[in-house]
Amino acid sequence: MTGGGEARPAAEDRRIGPAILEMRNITLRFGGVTAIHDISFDVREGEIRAIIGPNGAGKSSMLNVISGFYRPQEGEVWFRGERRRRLRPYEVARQGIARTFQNIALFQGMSVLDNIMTGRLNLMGASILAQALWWGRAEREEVAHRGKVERIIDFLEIQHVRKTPVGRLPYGLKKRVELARALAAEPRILLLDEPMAGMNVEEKEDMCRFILDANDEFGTTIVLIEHDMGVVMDLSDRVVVMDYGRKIADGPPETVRTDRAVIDAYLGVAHG
Amino acid sequence: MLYREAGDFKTSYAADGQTFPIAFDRRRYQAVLVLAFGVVPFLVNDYWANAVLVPFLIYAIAAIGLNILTGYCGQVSLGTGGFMAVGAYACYKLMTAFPEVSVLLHILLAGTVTALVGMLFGIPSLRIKGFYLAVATLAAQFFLVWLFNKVPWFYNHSASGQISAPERSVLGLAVTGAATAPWAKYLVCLAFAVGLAWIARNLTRGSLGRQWMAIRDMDIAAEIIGVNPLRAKLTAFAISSFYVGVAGALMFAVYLGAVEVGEAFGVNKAFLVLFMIIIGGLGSIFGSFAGAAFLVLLPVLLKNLLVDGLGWSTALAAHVELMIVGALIVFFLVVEPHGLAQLWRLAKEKLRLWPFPH
Amino acid sequence: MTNTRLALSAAFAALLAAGPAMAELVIPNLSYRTGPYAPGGIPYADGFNDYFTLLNERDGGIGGERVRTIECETAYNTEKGVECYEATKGEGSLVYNPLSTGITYQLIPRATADGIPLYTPGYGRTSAANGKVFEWVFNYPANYWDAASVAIRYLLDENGGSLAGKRIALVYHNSAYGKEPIRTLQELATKHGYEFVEIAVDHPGQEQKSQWLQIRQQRPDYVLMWGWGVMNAVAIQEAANIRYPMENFIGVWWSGSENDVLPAGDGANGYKSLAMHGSGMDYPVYAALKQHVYDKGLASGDGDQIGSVLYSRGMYAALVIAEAIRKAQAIAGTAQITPAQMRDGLEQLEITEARMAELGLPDFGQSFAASCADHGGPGMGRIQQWDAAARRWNLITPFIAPDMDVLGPLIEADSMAFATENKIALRCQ
Amino acid sequence: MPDQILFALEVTLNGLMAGVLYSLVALGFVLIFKASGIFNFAQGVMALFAALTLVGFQTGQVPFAHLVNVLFGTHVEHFGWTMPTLAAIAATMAVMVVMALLVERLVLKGLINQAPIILFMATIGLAYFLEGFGDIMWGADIKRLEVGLPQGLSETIDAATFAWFGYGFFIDRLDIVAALVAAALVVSLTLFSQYTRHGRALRAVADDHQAALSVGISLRAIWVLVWSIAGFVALVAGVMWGTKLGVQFSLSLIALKALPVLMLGGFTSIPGAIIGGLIVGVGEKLFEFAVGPLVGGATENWFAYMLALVFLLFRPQGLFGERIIERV
Repeated sequence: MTGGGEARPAAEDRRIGPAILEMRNITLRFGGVTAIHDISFDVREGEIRAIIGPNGAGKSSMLNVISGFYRPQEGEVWFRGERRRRLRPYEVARQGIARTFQNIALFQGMSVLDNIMTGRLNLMGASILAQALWWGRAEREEVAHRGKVERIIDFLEIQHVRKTPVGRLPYGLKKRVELARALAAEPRILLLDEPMAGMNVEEKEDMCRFILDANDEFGTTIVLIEHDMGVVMDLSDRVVVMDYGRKIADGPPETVRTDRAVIDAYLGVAHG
Repeated sequence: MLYREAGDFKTSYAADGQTFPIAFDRRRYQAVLVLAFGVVPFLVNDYWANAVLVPFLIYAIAAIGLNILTGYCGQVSLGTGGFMAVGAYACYKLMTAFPEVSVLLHILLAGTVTALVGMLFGIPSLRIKGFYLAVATLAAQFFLVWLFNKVPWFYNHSASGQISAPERSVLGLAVTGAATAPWAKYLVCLAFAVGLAWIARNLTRGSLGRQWMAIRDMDIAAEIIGVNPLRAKLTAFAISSFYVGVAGALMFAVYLGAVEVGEAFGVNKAFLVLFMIIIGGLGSIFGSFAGAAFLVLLPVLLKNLLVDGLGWSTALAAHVELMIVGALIVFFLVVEPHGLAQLWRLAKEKLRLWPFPH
Repeated sequence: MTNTRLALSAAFAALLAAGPAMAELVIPNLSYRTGPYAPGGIPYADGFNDYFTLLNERDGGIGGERVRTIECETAYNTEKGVECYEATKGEGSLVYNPLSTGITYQLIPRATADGIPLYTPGYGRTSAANGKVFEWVFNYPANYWDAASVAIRYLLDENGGSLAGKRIALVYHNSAYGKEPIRTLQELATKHGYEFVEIAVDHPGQEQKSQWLQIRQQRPDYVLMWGWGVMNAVAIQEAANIRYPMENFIGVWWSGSENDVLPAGDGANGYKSLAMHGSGMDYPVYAALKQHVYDKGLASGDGDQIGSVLYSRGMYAALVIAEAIRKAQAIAGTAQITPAQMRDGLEQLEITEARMAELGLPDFGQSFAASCADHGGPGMGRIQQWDAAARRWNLITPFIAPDMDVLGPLIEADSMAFATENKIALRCQ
Repeated sequence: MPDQILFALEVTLNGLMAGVLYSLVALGFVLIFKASGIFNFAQGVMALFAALTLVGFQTGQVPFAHLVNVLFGTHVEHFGWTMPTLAAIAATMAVMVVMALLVERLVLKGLINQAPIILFMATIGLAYFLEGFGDIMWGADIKRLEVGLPQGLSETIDAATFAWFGYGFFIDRLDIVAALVAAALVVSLTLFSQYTRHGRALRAVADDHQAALSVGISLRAIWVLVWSIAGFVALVAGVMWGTKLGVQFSLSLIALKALPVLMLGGFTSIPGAIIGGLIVGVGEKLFEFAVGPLVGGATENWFAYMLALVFLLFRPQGLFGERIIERV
C-alpha cells in the first residue's frame, strides 16, 4: 500500500506508453434512456485508469461497452491503433481484455482452481479429440497452464482454498478469485468493476496491493471503476469522472480532486 | 480407517489432475473394473443381462450424454428420446446397407449421425434459454418420432414400420440378434459404457468442460471472459447427442432387437433419462451411473417386493412406483440437489474420518 | 469357481424371484393395468386370469395339474415387456400372450431362441400365420390382415358385390399396429376398385378434429378404424359429432369394446366393429364363473369387467391356451408338459363348435384346426353393432371368411422375407 | 365460394375452438408462473386428478379402495350414494386446495431461491407423483364424466352457414361452451386480480417478490392461493377435456399441447395464453389440412412445437412476454 494522501507520479513514469484503447464519442441508449452521452477518453498502455462517478452515472455501462457486452449506438472504439469492428464479448476477451464484475460473477459450481483456469481458455488450443483421449497436447497443456495458474494463486495468496468450490468462500476471497481469473488470461487491459465494493478496510488494503502489484509485476493496463474516492486517488494515474452519462472531468487525480464540477456532482450543487 | 487420503502426496500437477487423485479411489475403481470385465461375464444369465445390466449400461451412456448437456453445460433437453431414435434408425440403416462392416463401427457412426442432428437442434439454444429451450427441444422429440414413423425409407418399407436388428457378430461372436449370449451383450455394452465414461471424464476435466460449466453457471459472464457460447453449446449438444445416439443404437441393436419409434423412443424416455441425472447428480459422471442403476433397479425391486413379496396387484405396484419415483425427484431436488453422487461424497467424508471422527 | 458361481447365481435368483415351483402349469400373463392403454389391458387380463382360476377351482386345473398364472405389468412398454419375459421364463412358462404388437415383435426372436411358444390371437405379427417360417408363433384364429379383408368382404356384401367407385377411409393409430392393414387394404382396393384414403392419428389420439373434418369434407362412403386406447373413444365421439352415419363406420376388433362406445353415449348407436368372438353374459360359462370364481371372491382385479368384450377376449385366449395344454398333455402322455410339448399342442390344436359348446361358450368363436404350416387359422370375423340404448353389442353377421387369394401371397412374401433375412430353414416341407 | 376455401374456413373456425381448449390448460401454467416463477409441468396431471376426483365424488367411489382392500383384505368399492354435480365440484375444489397446501408445504418451501429450471424439474416429479396418486386413489380405468354439458354438432351454426354458403359448418357445441367458459374465466381472473385484496397481493408478488415481502404480503399464503386457483383452472380444463375424452390417463397428456401455446404467448401473459392457443389451434389445423395429406398426416403433435420454436428464434420472450434485458 502506498502512502496515504500523496498521488502517484503520473505521466512522466516510464512504464506508461502510448494510448492502447480509445473511446471516441460513445453514446449508448436503452430505449428512451441515454446511459452514456457522447463520451470520449483514452487509456494508455501500462497505466491505471479510473472511472468514477455517482450511482447511475453510467460507469458500468461504459465498462460493458469496452468489453463488448453493450453495443453503443454511436461512437467508435479503437484498440491498439485500429478501429474495432462489432465484436462479440468473447472476441473482445480474446483480443486481451479481461474483467471482473461488480456483483461477483464467478462460476458457482466450480472450484477456485477451475474458475481461475477458465481465465486461460483462450490460451489453450488442444483439439476436442486430444482432450477426449487426454493425450498429447491436451495433457501437456493442462499441466503447463496449471503451473501458470499456480503462480497467480501464490501471488494472490489463495493457496489454501485452491480446491474449494467458490460458492463456499467468503466475499473478500471471492473478489480475489475473480481478480485471479482475470489475471490468468494475461490480459493487455484489465477492467475492474468496483473491485473494493463491500470490503472492510483490511480487505481493501489487500486488494489495492494486488492491483498495484499486478500493474507493476505483469505490466497490465488497468481500467477500474470505483466508488471510494480516496482509494481511486491513491491508485490511479488518470481519472475520468462521469455524471448522468456525461463526462465532467478527465485528468490526473490531483486535478480532478479540485475540479468544481466533480465536487458538485459528489457533494450536490447546493453545498457547492 | 476405511478410506484415507493422508499421506497421498502429489509431486506433479499431472498427478494431481488425474481422474482419481486419491490412491484408495483409484484402487477401488480398478477393482470394480476387474470385477465388471473379469468376473461378472461368467455370472450373468439371461435375466440379469436383459432385464438389469444391459439396460443399466445403456441408460448410463444416455445419462452421461444428457449430463454433459444439462449437468455440465446447463442446457435442459427433453429431446433425448428423439435423439436415441436417430441413433437407433441410423444404426439400422447402416446395418442393413453395409452388412459386411462391423456393427461396432455402425454404432459409433450412428452416434456421429446423432451428433450432427443434435447440433442442428442445438442451434436455437443460442437464442432460447432455460425452460423455453427445454420446451423447444420437445419440437425435436416430436418431429423426429413423426419423421421415423412416416418416412418408409427409414424402416426399409417394412409392413408395420417396426425395425428389427439383423444378426451381426464381432470376431465370430454374435452381438445382435436372438442368438446372442447374455454375456456378449453385457460385454459390448460395458465396453461402450466404460470407454465413453472415460472420455466424458477427460472432456469434463479439461478446457472444454470448463467452458461448458462456465456457460452453465453464468452464461453472460462466461462470454465476457472469453467463452464462445456458440462453440461451447454446440459442442455440448454434439457430444451429448453422440452419447445419446450410441445409447439409442445399443438399445435397438443389442438390447431390444426390435423397436417401434413412438413406443420405444417417446417423450417418456426423455423424462426417464432426465430423472436419472437428477437423482444421480447433475454434473457427475458417477452420478449418471448411479442414477441409471437406481431407476433401472427400482421398478424391478419394487415389483419383487410388492407383487411377489406382499402379493399386491401389479397395477397397485406400478402406481406406487410412479409415486415413489416422483417423490424421489422432488426429494432430491429439495434435500440434495447434487443427487446420489453427493450422498456418496458425503459418505466418503464420513468414512475418511471413521473410526476417529475427531 | 463353479461353486461360487452357483452360489452367486442362486443368491441373485433368490433376490429377484421366488424359486420355480414344481408340478404346476405356469402361464405368464403380461398385462397392463397402468398407462394410456390400461382401460383395454385391465378387462383382458381379468378375463385371462379368471378363466384359469375357474379351471383350477372347478376342475382342479388341467389334466390334474393346477395352473399358475404369473401376472407381470408391462404398461404396454417394450422394455418392461422384456423384463417380464426374462423374469418369468425361468419359472417354466409354457406360452406367452403379451397383448402388444410391439412386445410381440420383441419376443419373436427371443422366444424362438429359447424355445417357448408365443400366442398372439388377433394381434402381433400377421405373417407369423405361416408356420413354415414361424415355428414358435401362433396367431389363430384371426389376424389384422384377415380383419381388413373381412371388413371389405362385409362391405362387398352390403353393396351387392361391388365397391367400385366407393371411397373408403382408414383412420389408424400411427404406429406399427395401426399400419398393419394398410398394405392389405391397398391390394384390395386394386382388386375391387374402391378409392382408399389413409388418415393417421398420432398417439395417444385425444385430439382428432382435423381428421374428422377431413372425413366430413371428403365424405368417404365407409370409414374403417384401427385404433387402440383413447383414440377409439375420441374417434367415435367425433364421428357422432359430425353426424357421420355410424352404420358406415367399422372398427377392428380392438376398436370394438364398451370403453370405446360408452363415452359417446347415444351418439355411438349403430357403430360397428369386427368381432372374433361373442361377448355379453349370455353364455353358460358365466354361471360356472360366478359359482367357482366370483362368489368365492377369487375374481381378478375389481371383478367388474365380466362379460365385456375385452374380458371375453382375454377369456377366449385363456381358453385356447387351456385347450392346447390339454392337447399337449394328450400328445406327450404327461400332465406336466414342457414349453416344447406345449408348442406341439398348439400346432395340433383343433377347436370345434361342439367343444366350444361343451366349454360353455356355444356360438362364441369360430372352429379351427392348426397344422404345421398353418398357425393362423381360418381368419374369420363377424360384425357386431352397438346398441346404445340397451348398452350391448349385437352380432349382426355370421362368421365371414377373409379373401385368402389376396392375403395368401402377402403373408407368403412377408414371412419369406423374414426367413431370408434371418436365414430360417422352412419347415413342413 | 369454392369448396376448398369453405373447407379451409371451417378448419380455421374449428382450429380457433380447439385453440380455446388449449388455452384453458395454458391458463393454469400462466397463473402459477406469474406468481411464483414456476413452470408447473404438473398442470396437465392436475387436470386429470381434478377430473378423477370429480367423477369419484359424483359416483360415490371409495378413495384408495384398491389399497385398502389389499392392506385389510376388505372388498370396498362404492359408498353406495351419488353426489349432485355441484356438490361434487365443491368437494373437488376442496381437495384441490388441500393439494395446493401440501404442494406449498412439501415442495415449494424447500425450493425457495432455486434456479427456475430446478423448480421446473421438481414439477415434473410432482406430475409423476400425482399421476400415481390419482390412480391409486380412484383407479386407472376409464370413467365417463357427466356434468350436463352439450356435445355434438351445433344445428344453429350448421343451418345458418348452410343458408349463407350452401355448406354447413361443423362446430362442436362443447367447443362453444368451452369458449364461453374460457372467456368467463379470463374475465373473472382479471376482475379478481384487479379488484380484490388478494388479487392485488398476487399482482404485487408477480411484479417483485422482495418488494411484496417487505410490505407484509405472505409469499407462502400467496402461493397456496395461486396453486388453488390453478387447481380450479385445472378442474375446469379437466371437466371440458374429460367430457370430450372420458376421464383417464391420456387426459394428462394435454399438458403437452399447452406447452407450445405458452412458448408463443409468453409465460406471463393471460391474453398471451389465449392468443397463443388460438394461433396454435388454427395453425396446426390448417397445416394438417393443407400440408398433412402431402406428407402423410399426423403432423399435429410436432407442428405447434416447430411453430413455437421458429417463432422464439425471432422473439425469445414470446408474444406478450416481458422483454428479457440481460445484465451483468
